[in-house]
Amino acid sequence: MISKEIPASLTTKQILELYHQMWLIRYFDEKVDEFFARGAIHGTTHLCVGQEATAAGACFVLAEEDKITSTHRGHGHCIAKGADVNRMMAELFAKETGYCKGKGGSMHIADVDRGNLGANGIVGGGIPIAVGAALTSKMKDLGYAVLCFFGDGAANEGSFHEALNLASIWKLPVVFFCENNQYGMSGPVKEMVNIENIGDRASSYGIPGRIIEGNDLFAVMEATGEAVERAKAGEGPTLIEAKTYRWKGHSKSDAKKYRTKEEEQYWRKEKDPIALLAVRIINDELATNDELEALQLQAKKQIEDAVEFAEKSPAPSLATLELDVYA
Amino acid sequence: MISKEIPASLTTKQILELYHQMWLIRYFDEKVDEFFARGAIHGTTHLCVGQEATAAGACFVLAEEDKITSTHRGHGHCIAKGADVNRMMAELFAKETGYCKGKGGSMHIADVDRGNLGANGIVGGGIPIAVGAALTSKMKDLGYAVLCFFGDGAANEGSFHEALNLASIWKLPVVFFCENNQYGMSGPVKEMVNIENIGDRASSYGIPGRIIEGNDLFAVMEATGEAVERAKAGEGPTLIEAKTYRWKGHSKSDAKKYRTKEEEQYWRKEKDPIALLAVRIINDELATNDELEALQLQAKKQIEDAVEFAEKSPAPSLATLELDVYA
Amino acid sequence: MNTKDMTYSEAIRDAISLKMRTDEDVFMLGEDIGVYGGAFGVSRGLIEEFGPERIRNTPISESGIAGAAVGAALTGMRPILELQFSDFITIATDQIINQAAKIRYMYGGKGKVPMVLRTPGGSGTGAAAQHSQSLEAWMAHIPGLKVVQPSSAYDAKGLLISAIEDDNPVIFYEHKLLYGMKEPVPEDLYRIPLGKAVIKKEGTDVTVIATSVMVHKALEAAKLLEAEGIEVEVLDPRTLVPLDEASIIASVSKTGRVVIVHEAVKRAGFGAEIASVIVESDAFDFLDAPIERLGGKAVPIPYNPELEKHAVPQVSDIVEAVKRTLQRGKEV
Amino acid sequence: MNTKDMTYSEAIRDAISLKMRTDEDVFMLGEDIGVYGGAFGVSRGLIEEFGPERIRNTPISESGIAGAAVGAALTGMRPILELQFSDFITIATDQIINQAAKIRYMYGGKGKVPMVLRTPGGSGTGAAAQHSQSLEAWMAHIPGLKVVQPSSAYDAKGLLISAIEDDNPVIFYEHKLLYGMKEPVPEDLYRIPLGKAVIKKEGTDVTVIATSVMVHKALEAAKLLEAEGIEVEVLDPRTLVPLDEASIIASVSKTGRVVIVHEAVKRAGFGAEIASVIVESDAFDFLDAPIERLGGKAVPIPYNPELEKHAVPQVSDIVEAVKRTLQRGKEV
Ligand SMILES: Cc1ncc(C[n+]2csc(CCOP(=O)(O)OP(=O)(O)O)c2C)c(N)n1
Ligand SMILES: Cc1ncc(C[n+]2csc(CCOP(=O)(O)OP(=O)(O)O)c2C)c(N)n1
Ligand SMILES: [Mg+2]
Ligand SMILES: [Mg+2]
Repeated sequence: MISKEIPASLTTKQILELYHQMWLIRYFDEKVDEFFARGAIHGTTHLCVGQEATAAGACFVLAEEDKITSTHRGHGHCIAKGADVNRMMAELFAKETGYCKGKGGSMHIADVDRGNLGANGIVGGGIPIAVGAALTSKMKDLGYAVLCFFGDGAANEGSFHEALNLASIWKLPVVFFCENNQYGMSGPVKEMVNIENIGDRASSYGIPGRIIEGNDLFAVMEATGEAVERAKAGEGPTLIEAKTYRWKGHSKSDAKKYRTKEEEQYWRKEKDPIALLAVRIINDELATNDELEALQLQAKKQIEDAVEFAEKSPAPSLATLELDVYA
Repeated sequence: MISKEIPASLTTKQILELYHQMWLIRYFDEKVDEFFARGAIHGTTHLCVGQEATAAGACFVLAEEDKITSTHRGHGHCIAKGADVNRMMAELFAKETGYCKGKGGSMHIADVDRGNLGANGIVGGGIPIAVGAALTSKMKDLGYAVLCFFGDGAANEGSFHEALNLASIWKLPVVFFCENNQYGMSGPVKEMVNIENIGDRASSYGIPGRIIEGNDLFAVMEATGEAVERAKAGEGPTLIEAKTYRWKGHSKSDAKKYRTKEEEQYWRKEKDPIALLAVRIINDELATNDELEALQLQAKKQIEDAVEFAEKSPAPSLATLELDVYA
Repeated sequence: MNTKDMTYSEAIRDAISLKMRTDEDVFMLGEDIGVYGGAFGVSRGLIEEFGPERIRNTPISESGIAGAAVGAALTGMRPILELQFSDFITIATDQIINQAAKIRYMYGGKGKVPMVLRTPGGSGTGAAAQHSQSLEAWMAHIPGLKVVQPSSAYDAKGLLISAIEDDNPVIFYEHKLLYGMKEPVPEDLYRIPLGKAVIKKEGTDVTVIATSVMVHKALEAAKLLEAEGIEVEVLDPRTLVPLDEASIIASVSKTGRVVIVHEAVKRAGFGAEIASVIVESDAFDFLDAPIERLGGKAVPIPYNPELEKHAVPQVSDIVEAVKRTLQRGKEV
Repeated sequence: MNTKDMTYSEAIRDAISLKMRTDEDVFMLGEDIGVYGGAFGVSRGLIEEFGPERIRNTPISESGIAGAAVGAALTGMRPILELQFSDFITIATDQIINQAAKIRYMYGGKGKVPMVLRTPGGSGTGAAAQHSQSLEAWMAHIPGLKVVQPSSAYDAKGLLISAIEDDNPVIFYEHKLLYGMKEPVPEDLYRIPLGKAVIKKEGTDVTVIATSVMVHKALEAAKLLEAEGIEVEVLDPRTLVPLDEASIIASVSKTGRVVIVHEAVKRAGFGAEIASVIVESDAFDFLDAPIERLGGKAVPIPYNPELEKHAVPQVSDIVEAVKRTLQRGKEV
């Protein structure tokens, strides 16, 4: 597989920024994995290594005022929507400087002011929330769109159905973005639905459905861009299904008995979204291997700095325990 | 409109029984309406006058061991599945001789032993229950199918989505029968979904979808018969959407502001399911007008008897209040 | 302020209109709230005044519309969500208790969810088991929610205005049997603070703490008992969260005897919380008799009207409980 | 009977296997219960023994699978439904409380719904607000449900077997922190009746009524207090519905002092019900001090481990409460 042609509207600078961002996402989650294994991060976490193109590509087409809703597997979305990796890492380290002051952890990172309406610990829980955020945009004529991430597994929750129907009849500016990474925890999408593509469910709501290569950054950008435009033009929602794969286990302690090593290798070797982008960049002579490596190293360094920031940050004081239950 | 050809397999006796049954359903609900207006029946009730063909046609193709799940608008389903109108009426009169000993009322009539797993006060609540009943059939190899009634409004509940997906991936012997009577309470289906046919939602689950004239008894029988056969053959569920219309208001006290008199008249005049059947019977010379009238009168009498039975029946004693919370 | 005779239902509608006229961010969503006027007629006329954008009729999708309210609230609106029967909270529970109630805390104090969920609870209409529950104790158990249960038109209007102006998710329990009850209500906008109980009748012998429709039964019982020379104080907490513990403790400390009565099932009902708050407080030392707690029987609400009536406390039950507590007090 | 050291988790699995081997109608359904072995590994190995028909992996559709369990139970099966976290009951609430709990009553005593909903509750694993709740009080409030909360491997096995054999819907609350706890457990099938409390430690000075993981904290507290000469009786109700009121009242009547402790939020938690049952009973007259009730703070469970720990009662809180009640007793 080779990635799509680069859209003419993109500058080299933007492409290299995206390349850097995808590494930032990958290193962030690799680092979390490492600290988790060591017991330095507790609780639970869900890593998006291997899925960097969906987060980076879909969020790239958003304006700053656009909003996203994210999932339990949300670090990538968060970074791509412009979050500070220091504060993200600090949150995972349960520190006061974290996005949630240490109260939320991996599954609840949010940055409401910057339009990240939050990860969600409830599979499918964010989908109707995205609809509500889009309703605000429409009712107040704010012009923003909402990008709603969810997984293949979430597409079997009732909330998916209710939310898509609502958004469609109200013609709301929302893009439903399904990251189909082939499994909902251990449940293979092939066994959990009896159709080929989740994107085809769009027809139940009278909205367009797109099925795309989720590991191809430019395919993601193109489909999402079009959907966001449609949304902002008042033409209503779109359902996008992006085929991708999670490299790691579902969360901590996953023996991955539900899939084969061969399958994992195929996705890692043939469909690594970062490698695909690198090949395209080199082919198109937008940067040298050395330049790409420098971006990669820069990302690595940023994550190491984030860890340092997190480690040095203070823990929240016990006095905060009962704060912020009410506004 | 004229109804479909009569299937060759049907005997005249069966057809006349169906004609009689449709009148029984209609008179039952007309009588309930009357007593409700008088205050002799309390609580709430939802009448299926005008929708007799779906109940009668769909249940006709069932064997005795097949099961149904019903809805808040369930008197017709119940009668068509063989319930005793005396005990039904007694239930509405809140009497001890009622199906639920006066504890359930209109929205909870059930006859589990005879395969009526119950009406349901929760819109969409019965759909996953039907799936479970079909699962029993499959796991115990009992050979029965489950006919699951629900409305157009219920098709927007998450339970619809989850249940159809489950039934499909497990290839369960269940038929999802949507009575699209154009409104969910005051919500016009045209505004509440952005698609032409609810039956088209079948494609989201990889199952067949049928869209039929719900006021044409033979169309209902044919589609349901085929779906039940499919179910019993182990080929999984079918979604049937039957277009019909409720003549009465949604429940007690409905000013029906959400629809026009013309629309009501159209359905009453042009699409009365009983009249359509009568025309076919007369055209095919299966009975005379007098014979049909006799059947109608017989039904009327039965309902009057049911009222008498109900009125004469004792109320449940206060001692039953705390009985039957647990098995 | 000018007052006008208003039903409970009209008072609620009035609160909504007054707020919607002055605050563009306030809007309503729910099933059949448009031309139908809502299952209990509360929103009648509102779509004519405010149009279908702000009186937003929804499909039958409780979890979807609750989530839409959460998302709208989180981004700057002040939605009023109507659920036709409070039993249907069971379909929207995730959105209400995992999302709305927790978002601000989970996010470390960022974001807020100023929404009101209005919904009628209670039995007495023959609607049977799935349309007659009183599950306010559930909501009161969830940190992050506020829970309101007005028992009169006056309270309903003032509390609803406060609820709409509150920056947190508020569960506003109406009662089907109260919709038609009338009393003089100020025509202007006024507020009753959340967390302030009211003494509906003063008395010295025993405190009856009652909520929602039971307030009226308690007042009836008080009248009957007055004839026997027993002075009952009737206290209505009005909001369960925040709970006005101070007023409860003050009244109980004064009378030394308590009967708590709600319609919800007694087992694990909110009455248990009130009883516990009392015995944990300094009022314990003033108690001259064990607390009497009345609540619904441990049964689903039956359809038959006589059975239905007996599934929840009646005036006579309150009268007897008051007498028991006075009697018991004497023995000790 | 031969016993074997089993973890709580193994004891649960053992109960399931034993029943599945002898009763064809028993089967499991839930998310990831197949080769994955369940979110907490409880069903590990079961699919290998019983196959994918009877260890039925489901899509992520809590309301659908709960409804499927109800329908299967109503037609003759005995489903064991696993929800990965008890917080997800919020998505299946209608099926559990409007359908499963009420069907038999609504239908006038026809039909039954013999299903077990197994699900882990509680905090302590850093899973934060949406994966750490303790909502057993909700279920205990609903007529028609039974509610079980085993605190040990032995209890878990015996109670689960009774739950599976029960003809009613049973909500079986496991606790994440207990899964790894070991004790000797009989290898054969045995039953602990639903509705029977157990005295986990005898004592004479004060009764600590504790549930689930708090039983262990109470036992630790008892040990510390023993060193100071205070004899604590630790009582574990084991099932909230039916509640063994007789055992509770007997113990309290003996000691005259009570501390109630659960992890669930204190406000409107089940502890309030227990406290109320005590003060309404004859034990009231034996009370030498006000009841101490400990429960979670009114906050969503935070992620930070220190905050998380302090959101729910600790051993030291129990020790202090016991001392307060002893102190208070003396003053009076
Ligand atoms: C309502 C709910 N059910 C189950 C879970 C447990 N759980 C967390 S993530 C997950 C899998 C989700 O699958 P998918 O939507 O495909 O997202 P992915 O993890 O593959 O990114 C499950 C079952 C949950 N958190 N919430
Ligand atoms: C979960 C739920 N939401 C709302 C209601 C109130 N309600 C009862 S029937 C009804 C309309 C149902 O529409 P549809 O499914 O089309 O059935 P119909 O009444 O048209 O037969 C509504 C909104 C309910 N009973 N349950
Ligand atoms: Mg997935
Ligand atoms: Mg309809």
